[in-house]
Amino acid sequence: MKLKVLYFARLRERLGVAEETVELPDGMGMVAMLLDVLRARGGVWAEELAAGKNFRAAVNQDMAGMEAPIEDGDEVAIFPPVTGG
Amino acid sequence: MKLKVLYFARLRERLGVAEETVELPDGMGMVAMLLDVLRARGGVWAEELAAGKNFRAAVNQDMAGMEAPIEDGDEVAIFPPVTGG
Amino acid sequence: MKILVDDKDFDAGAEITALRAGNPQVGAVASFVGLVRDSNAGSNVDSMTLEHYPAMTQRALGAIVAKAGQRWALLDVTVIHRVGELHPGDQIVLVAVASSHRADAFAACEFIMDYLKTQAPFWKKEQTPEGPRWVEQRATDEQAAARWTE
Amino acid sequence: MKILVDDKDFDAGAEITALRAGNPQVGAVASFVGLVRDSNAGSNVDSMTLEHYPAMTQRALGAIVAKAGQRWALLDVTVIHRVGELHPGDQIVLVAVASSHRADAFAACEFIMDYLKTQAPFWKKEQTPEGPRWVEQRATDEQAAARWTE
Repeated sequence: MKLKVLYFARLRERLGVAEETVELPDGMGMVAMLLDVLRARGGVWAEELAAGKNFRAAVNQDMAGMEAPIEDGDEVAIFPPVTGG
Repeated sequence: MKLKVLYFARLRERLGVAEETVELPDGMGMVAMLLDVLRARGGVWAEELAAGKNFRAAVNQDMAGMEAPIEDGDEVAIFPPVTGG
Repeated sequence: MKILVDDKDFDAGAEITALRAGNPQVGAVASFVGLVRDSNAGSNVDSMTLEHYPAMTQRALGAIVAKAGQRWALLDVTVIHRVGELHPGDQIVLVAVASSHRADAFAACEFIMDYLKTQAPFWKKEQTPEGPRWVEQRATDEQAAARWTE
Repeated sequence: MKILVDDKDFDAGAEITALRAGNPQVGAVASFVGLVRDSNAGSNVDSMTLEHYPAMTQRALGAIVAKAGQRWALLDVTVIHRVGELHPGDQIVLVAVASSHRADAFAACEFIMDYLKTQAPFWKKEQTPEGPRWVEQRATDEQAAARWTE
């Protein structure tokens, strides 16, 4: 399945990408699994998305936990804790 | 001693007076004693200032309890619970 | 600090802007505007007259604001309360509080309103189709003020 | 309900007036304005850039306001949040809540701000004399939002 993956703020800068398409094997269905795939890229990806790091995710523009389901065509965003207001 | 006594809002209307000078025997020194003197007038005074009634007092423009001291020349106000804002 | 009791209307936006003007330490302005509603306690309200105790009002409001200033880190406060005859939709009161941080601004603004409701010498008389009536203090107003001392 | 994300400034007073206009049931308008301070976490702040996640922002703010509307009796709500480059003294955010009673207006206004701080996809990058830096979320912001679920 194909996901549109977005990065914001500090993570966008560190990872050096704002938006990409990520292809996952069919059957993978949780945000946590997308993160495993991204971490497997090594380098800054492994570092910034390490389990102890403080980041958040949204699936189709809704805040989502690591266990949230993902499907083909979903938009997944990964970003630091928000600091608006 | 002489006190300037003010009445406000519903109490001013019921008692039919906005301001008066009340003379108390020297040595009387608490708001409660002024109220006893006023109640002794009977009629609407006894009724409106009865112990169970809901009214407030201020001495020299500060909210005051029934035990607050009063002295010659003080301004004492008696009024219903406030309802501004 | 600005405390004003007046029969004239006020411009809430201008007051809020003035409160923060020229102080770049202000990160938060919490404000409250109280308005005359067209009904209260089951009756229509045609108009309302606000009576106060002039010699005491400014002093009572100042004491409430000072108490808030001891409790929270405030940069400036404006309180405006109207008196005289008002109609539904009219503004009655403005409390605006400037602080560096929002928690202080919110808490102080609500504290000042709660104390104003129980400590400042204002009284409302409503004109209704059934005749005039003095507004009674609500038990919830006493409770709202009491929770700050818990 | 009005929810706006914009790089332009807003007129807080006009928004507050518009919120209550024509509804004589409104007895209380609580509002909050957040502003850029000239210092933060020990550094001077020369300017700030607010980034957001455009497809999500409006939706996230709408969900927060809807949640407030389920919890309190609200008559209308306005939320305006700016994005782009801002300078000390500039307005960042406005939350204004109209209700019949002040307790609902205050609680909902603070609730919306607390949730906005932890749920709405905005990020601040400050320009300081020591260089640019992304603002970190404060633990107190998570705590402020969490207390509404207690």
